[in-house]
Amino acid sequence: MANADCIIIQGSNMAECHPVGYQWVAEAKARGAKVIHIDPRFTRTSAVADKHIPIRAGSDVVLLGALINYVVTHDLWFKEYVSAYTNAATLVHADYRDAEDLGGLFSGYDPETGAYDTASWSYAEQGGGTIDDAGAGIEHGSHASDRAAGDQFGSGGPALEHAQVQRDDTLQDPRTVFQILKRHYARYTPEMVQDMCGIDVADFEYLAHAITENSGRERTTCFAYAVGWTQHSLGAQFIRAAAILQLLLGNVGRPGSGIMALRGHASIQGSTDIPTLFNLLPGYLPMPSAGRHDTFSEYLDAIASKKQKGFWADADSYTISLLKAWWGEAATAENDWAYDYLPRLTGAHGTYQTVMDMLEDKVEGYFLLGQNPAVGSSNGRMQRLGMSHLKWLVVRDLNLIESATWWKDGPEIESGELRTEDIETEVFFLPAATHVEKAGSFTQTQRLLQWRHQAVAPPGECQSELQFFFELGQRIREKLAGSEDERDRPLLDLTWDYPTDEHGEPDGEAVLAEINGRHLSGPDAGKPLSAYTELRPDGSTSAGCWIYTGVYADGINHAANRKPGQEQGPTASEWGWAWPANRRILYNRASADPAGKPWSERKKYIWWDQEEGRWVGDDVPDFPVDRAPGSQPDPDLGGPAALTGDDPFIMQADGKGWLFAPTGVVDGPLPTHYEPQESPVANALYPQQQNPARLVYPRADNLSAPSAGTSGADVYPYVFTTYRLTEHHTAGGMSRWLPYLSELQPEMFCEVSPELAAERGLEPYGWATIISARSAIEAKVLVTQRMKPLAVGGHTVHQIGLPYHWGVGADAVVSGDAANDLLGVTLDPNVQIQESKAATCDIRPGRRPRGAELLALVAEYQARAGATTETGNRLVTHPGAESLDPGRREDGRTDGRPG
Amino acid sequence: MGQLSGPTDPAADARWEDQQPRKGFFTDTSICIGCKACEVACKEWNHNPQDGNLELLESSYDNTGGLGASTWRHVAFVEQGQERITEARESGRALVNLGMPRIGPPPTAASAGPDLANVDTTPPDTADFRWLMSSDVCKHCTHAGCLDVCPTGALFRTEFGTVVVQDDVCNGCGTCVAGCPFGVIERRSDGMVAVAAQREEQHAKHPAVPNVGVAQKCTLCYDRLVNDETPACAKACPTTSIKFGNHDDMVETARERVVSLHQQGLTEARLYGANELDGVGGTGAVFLLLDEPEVYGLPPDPRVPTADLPQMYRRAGMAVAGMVAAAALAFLGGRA
Amino acid sequence: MARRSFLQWPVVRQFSTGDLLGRGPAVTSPRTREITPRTATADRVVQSVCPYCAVGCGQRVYVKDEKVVQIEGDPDSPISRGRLCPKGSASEQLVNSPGRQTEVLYRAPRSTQWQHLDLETAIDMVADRFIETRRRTWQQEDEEGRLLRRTMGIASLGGATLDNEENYLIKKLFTAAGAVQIENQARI
Amino acid sequence: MTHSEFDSFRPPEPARRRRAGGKRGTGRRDVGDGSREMPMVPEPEFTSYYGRPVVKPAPWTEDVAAYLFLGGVAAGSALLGLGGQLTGRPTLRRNARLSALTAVSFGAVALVKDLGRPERFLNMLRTIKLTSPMSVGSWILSAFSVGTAVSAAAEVDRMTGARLPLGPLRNLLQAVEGPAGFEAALFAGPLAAYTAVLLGDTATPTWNAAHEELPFVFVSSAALASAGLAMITTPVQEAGPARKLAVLGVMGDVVAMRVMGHRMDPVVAEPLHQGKAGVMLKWSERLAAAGGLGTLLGGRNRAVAAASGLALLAASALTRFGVFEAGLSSARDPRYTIEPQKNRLAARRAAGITGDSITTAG
Repeated sequence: MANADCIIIQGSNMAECHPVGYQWVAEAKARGAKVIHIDPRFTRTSAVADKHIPIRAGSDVVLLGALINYVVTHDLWFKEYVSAYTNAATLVHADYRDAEDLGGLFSGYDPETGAYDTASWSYAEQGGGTIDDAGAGIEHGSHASDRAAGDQFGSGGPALEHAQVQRDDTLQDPRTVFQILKRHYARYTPEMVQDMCGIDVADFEYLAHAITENSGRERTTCFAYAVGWTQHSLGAQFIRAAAILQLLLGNVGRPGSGIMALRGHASIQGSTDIPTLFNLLPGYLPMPSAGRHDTFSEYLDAIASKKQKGFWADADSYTISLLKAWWGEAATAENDWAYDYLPRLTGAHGTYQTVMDMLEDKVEGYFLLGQNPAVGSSNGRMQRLGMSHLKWLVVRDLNLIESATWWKDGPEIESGELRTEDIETEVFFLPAATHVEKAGSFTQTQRLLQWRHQAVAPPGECQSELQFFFELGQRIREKLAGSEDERDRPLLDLTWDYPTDEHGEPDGEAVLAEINGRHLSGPDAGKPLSAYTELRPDGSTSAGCWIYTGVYADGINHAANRKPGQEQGPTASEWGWAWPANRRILYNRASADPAGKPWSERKKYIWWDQEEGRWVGDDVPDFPVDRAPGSQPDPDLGGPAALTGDDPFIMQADGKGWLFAPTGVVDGPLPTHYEPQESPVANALYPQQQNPARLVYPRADNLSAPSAGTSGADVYPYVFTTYRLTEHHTAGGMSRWLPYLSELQPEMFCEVSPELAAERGLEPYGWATIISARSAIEAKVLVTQRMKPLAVGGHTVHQIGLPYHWGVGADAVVSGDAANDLLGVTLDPNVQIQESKAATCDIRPGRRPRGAELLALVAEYQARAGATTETGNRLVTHPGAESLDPGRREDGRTDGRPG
Repeated sequence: MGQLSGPTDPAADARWEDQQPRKGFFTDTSICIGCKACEVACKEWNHNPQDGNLELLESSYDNTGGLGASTWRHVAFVEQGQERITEARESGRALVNLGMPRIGPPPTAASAGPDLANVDTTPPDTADFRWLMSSDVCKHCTHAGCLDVCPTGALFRTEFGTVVVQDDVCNGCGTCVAGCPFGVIERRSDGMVAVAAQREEQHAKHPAVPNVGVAQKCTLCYDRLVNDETPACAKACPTTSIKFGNHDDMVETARERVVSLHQQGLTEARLYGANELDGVGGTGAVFLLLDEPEVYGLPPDPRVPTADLPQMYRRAGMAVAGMVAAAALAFLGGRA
Repeated sequence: MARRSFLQWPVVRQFSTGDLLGRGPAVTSPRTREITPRTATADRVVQSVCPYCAVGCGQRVYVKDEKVVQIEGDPDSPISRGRLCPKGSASEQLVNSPGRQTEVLYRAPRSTQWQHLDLETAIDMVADRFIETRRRTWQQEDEEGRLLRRTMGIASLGGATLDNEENYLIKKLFTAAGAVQIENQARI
Repeated sequence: MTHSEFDSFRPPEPARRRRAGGKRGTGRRDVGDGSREMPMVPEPEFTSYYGRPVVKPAPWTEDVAAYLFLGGVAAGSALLGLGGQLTGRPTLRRNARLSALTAVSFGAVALVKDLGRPERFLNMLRTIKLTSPMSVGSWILSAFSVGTAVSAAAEVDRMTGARLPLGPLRNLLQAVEGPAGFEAALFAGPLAAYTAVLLGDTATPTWNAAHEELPFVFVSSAALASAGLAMITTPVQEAGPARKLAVLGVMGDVVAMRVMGHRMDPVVAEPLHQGKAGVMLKWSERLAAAGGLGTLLGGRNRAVAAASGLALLAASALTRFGVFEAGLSSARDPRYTIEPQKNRLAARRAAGITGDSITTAG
């Protein structure tokens, strides 16, 4: 990032949320790079940027689309890069219809299920047919929410049957990706940006100039985003839009380029790589789904075709090695490597679905591991009421967080909805160890694993998660020992034997070694693997997470590598270990031109050394190291062997960067602007108001406010957006208990513009009550010019900022109302992340009422708005869509769950 | 005897034999992101207690208020509109046009400084709004008011030229508090704050507040300096807004930085404390500000009171003489 | 002794050191002259990583008498170069916070109070409940006879602040037990 | 203010707690600088950081003001005592010596009580710091106290008919009594004046601005107070010098106060005329004048003399408390720090002195 010439921070408040990471931006700025911050609020990031451009929350695709349009129409794209490294020249299926033609829907939309059949988005095959999503046929007819496509942007792209595509290198064919893209974004103009985002044309021009002048051979622009993009009903598409722009400008795989995700938790990357997520197995392998992955071969075919290009083609090796790591001797070729020990999904089983299941008494036991959903999750009331339906709850944390104490001092006790004496839930609070009281690795946001050594033993009865789960597993296995029950086999056959120290703490390095994997047979039996390319699909290797293979190469814990940064080059490859293969920039083959030469001396990174016959440079090449630039291997080879010398995107099925996503994104091959679930603005681009593929949950406890153009929209006239402050950490479990952090931001507040304060009679630093269709909270009022009313679509849109760190409880040093209580649950269909960055509300002076009167206030607003479970939950709002979708149900019923 | 005012080397003035190069901070507020890491790192290192009543202080994101006995680094937050930005730019330009003599050898770039008369008042990317952040700290003055008025020798000048309170000596007379022209040093009260009743038990668990009743302020991490370590705040600062080093280098760096900002048209940039001819003989902690000092809560023309002490003693002498004379007169008038 | 302490009287030292105004060496106390940072007196220094956000800043943990006495940035880290944000700087307080809960607590159904439970008992109770719930809520097949092999009665949330090794064991154990509703902050 | 029908269910709004020590600004006058957040406040006449003080007031309670007063009484009494000693006025001598000891004892207690760590009061004699009026004052006070204590002890011994258990020390006491009276008187003037330097040598705006005249105010105040006390305690026959001293003190006090007020920057002088301090100083002048007139016109009448003495004592106390209070309030309001400093900086610049500003362009 420090190498960038221009840095666009959008959807992130980097200086506040990642102050230490911001040093690299500061350094780039000191070297002359331009830093532009695009955000609804003027934040501490804006304060040190060259320019702040206020934007209406949730309108980012309009802006990014307009930038794409600007680049294309002004002919500013990086021609050699785009033609060689992206799928711009690839032809798309003849049946494809764009959102431009269908009023905001793409071809293949099934209103019955609220989901797309993506067949018509696929590439045209060389023979004239189409290339299917491998195994995609089975998917037809499944419900939208039944498909958790998963966060696969961590590694590779989704599967294609093979990679023999039709191309038109002149890019003139109207079916080329380039022409489709050009048409799709033609109406995303600066004027549209002004109208939808509230950004005036001059500011847009400034931004467009800054980006395009700082892209090309000599210069690069970098984007940084965070949850400001992901937490939307079309979050994945925000990132896709930026990726398209960056690919067009040649800003991927090069120094100072790319799209940097700024993540908020120490190991949030690690917990996706080795997922505590329902839909994934370690290394982005999917969890098997009933109906799609009933047999092992179905499962493997669905991940990747052997005939496609790139490293995903070897998914069988990765999967079998994982099953060997887990079930050892019990995993044999005969039993498909114990594939049937894996439980099956039947839909989305994400945290919000789980909470709704709790409310229906389907869930009995719940573990909270360093997480505080009573404060940190959307629709907090639903979370707390859900927990009150549990039989038992285990909370493991450092402090007595609100999720452990809601039964005696939660907001529902105060409002009278719950009575402590009536709550049946058993609650176990188990004190956890802090980061210095256990050894282990975190994976940071740039995929770097760093080992932490244990400094001291945990105090009192505190325990690490490692020890707790090891002991729990042992205890369960002891209790089940001798069981003849077939369903207990996976537990009893599990490899669950780790060396422990005198306190009973398992050796983290032994676990890391298992994750890394080892040879199980042959001359090297027992030895650690050194690279995932050594994994074999014959049971001779094991690896708990294939992308981490190599972290324990030669029996050395490379995550603990600590050669001081000042003694190394800029990539600092001897500090920690980055997956895959200790590579610091992914797809870095793209830093050289098709002939293998650096695009420019200034941006030199990886290049082809003709004499040595290999790729060399500052980093580990992300490419077969001896594949010459001009190589044209037989495409039928499949896998890595099929990559041509200029296919830098080695994890994509065709080796190219995807401007157009023929598969893998469930809500459209091209990012398209839809309004948030709740919006005071009508979608000026399409008759379709919201993302038609979003996941909605029409429930009385999850009502949505009416959007622009429907009656009652004026009841919740303002947009609010939630965010973090530097001084606190998420739901506060690690900050509100610390006096030094609490004193810095002691009270919940809301940020409003002077104009809104005047409009609603809000007094500076007095109290205000904020009411959404779900709840009402109170906050102190910060009246500040940092909040700017935006002129959008001919009227003024006021935005209200709400930090979400506070919660109602008695144990923390500071407490307050939780902003997340205001939010509803509406999810992005790709990754099932909720929309918490934009919703609507009303604000009024004074504190909120207490007790039952609080519920009455919320109900009074709901009644005034006419909000019912149907409000805002019609998936298709485009009136013309009727004719396209004869099967559409009258009630627009779109619940993710059938019946 | 040491000097009471004017340029001097303070450690030499205090007769240190093993004198070290004078240490200081340069706080460049133009790159401060207001994260307050300095405040926390300082409290962690010095075990300073929590400060304040845990409520919003009605000053943007600043909830610790100012420097005090338990807050030795303090980040100020100032929100300004376009009018004020223009004024700041103008006042900065006026400063340049004063043709202030530079002290010591001019910095390399400064001698070839830009002709600011021709610089556009509206530099690129002018905002109609800005949010200033600035981390304040003890100035470690060349002529330290607090030190000179301290009756016990609790406050002393270190071999690094910094000013430090010895907790074990101070008897809390409070004279230094009034002696500081920057309002930095403060006597620590119980250090605890009024807390909600339900938290009393929890607060009872807190370790006892150290050094109650004793004057407290930044020590420039004297205990770290003796071990050649960087002060906690400067070490933590994510963007190097707080720089630490030899005072001469700090002043030099500050001068270069202000020149570079002027060249970008940011005439509002100015230095604070870099002039050894000022009322305190220059400060050990130098700042780059983007507006008038009082905007950040700094005095615009501080003068160490001790500079006038000889005069005060003379006047007091005259008064004493007058009093004795009056008494004599009263008695000499003969028996009544 | 008395003689030595008289010579140590700062007034005497003011004259003996030439620091007549009593500003410097004349007035230092014995404690001041012996001052040493606790980073220097620590028994050991352990390299660690900040537990808050995902930047992954390096930390050095100073331990004295088996207590963490200071946590500060690790200048060797190429990621953070020794710097920390306010949260990272407060890590020591996270570890030693007086508000931290270090005992097991248990709340029985309908109870209004916590009670203390010893750790062994607590883990045993959780294991029993785990097994019981798993049996009670087991789903072997779906209505079309396809294999499910799972329980929907046990769920988990958390992991983004945990170690890779911990997440690995969690995922491994829960998956083997057939619990699929395993989630973390990545989706919140 | 009622905002909604649900207001009655709102919890009561707790009264705002202000932190002790005045971390927070009192006035809102400045708000437009750091504070675009408060658009409804009138434009400022000067800028500051949210109205917060720039300098900190000394953490002194009124004990210190009491000490200023008592120290003055003691100092003046010691002079009267010496005068009585030299001019053969035994009653005056005795009463003055006892007054001096009493006043200085209470004063010292007040001073120690005001320390943050009273148990460390002896550290005051740890150094001799000429730059520290507090240090110098501590030595003065100590020296003064020795002479005062000895001479007063002799008086007490005499009053009790030599019944103090002194043994062989009695002779010694009687021998040093006279020199002790001299010694105390020698330090009396400095004791009365150093407190003015103590206040003047601070960054507290009104005190600092008063540093030229404050010594005169304080010695005058000491003189009139001690004289007033002597007029109360001592029969008119022996109190003649006290009456003269009182009149001289009143003249000095009134003149010095006036001069002081005039020579100060008008802004910094404000606290002397406003609020509690203003009231006290106004009454101080009135009482001083009344006491002076009373002394002049009816000083030979015991009752009038006593009443005048009381008025003078009150006047002196009010002077000390008033000046004390004015200083503290000047420190609490940033205006008194910022405006005069800006003015003097501008004046210097206007005079062509541009090299001594703390703010520089490079």
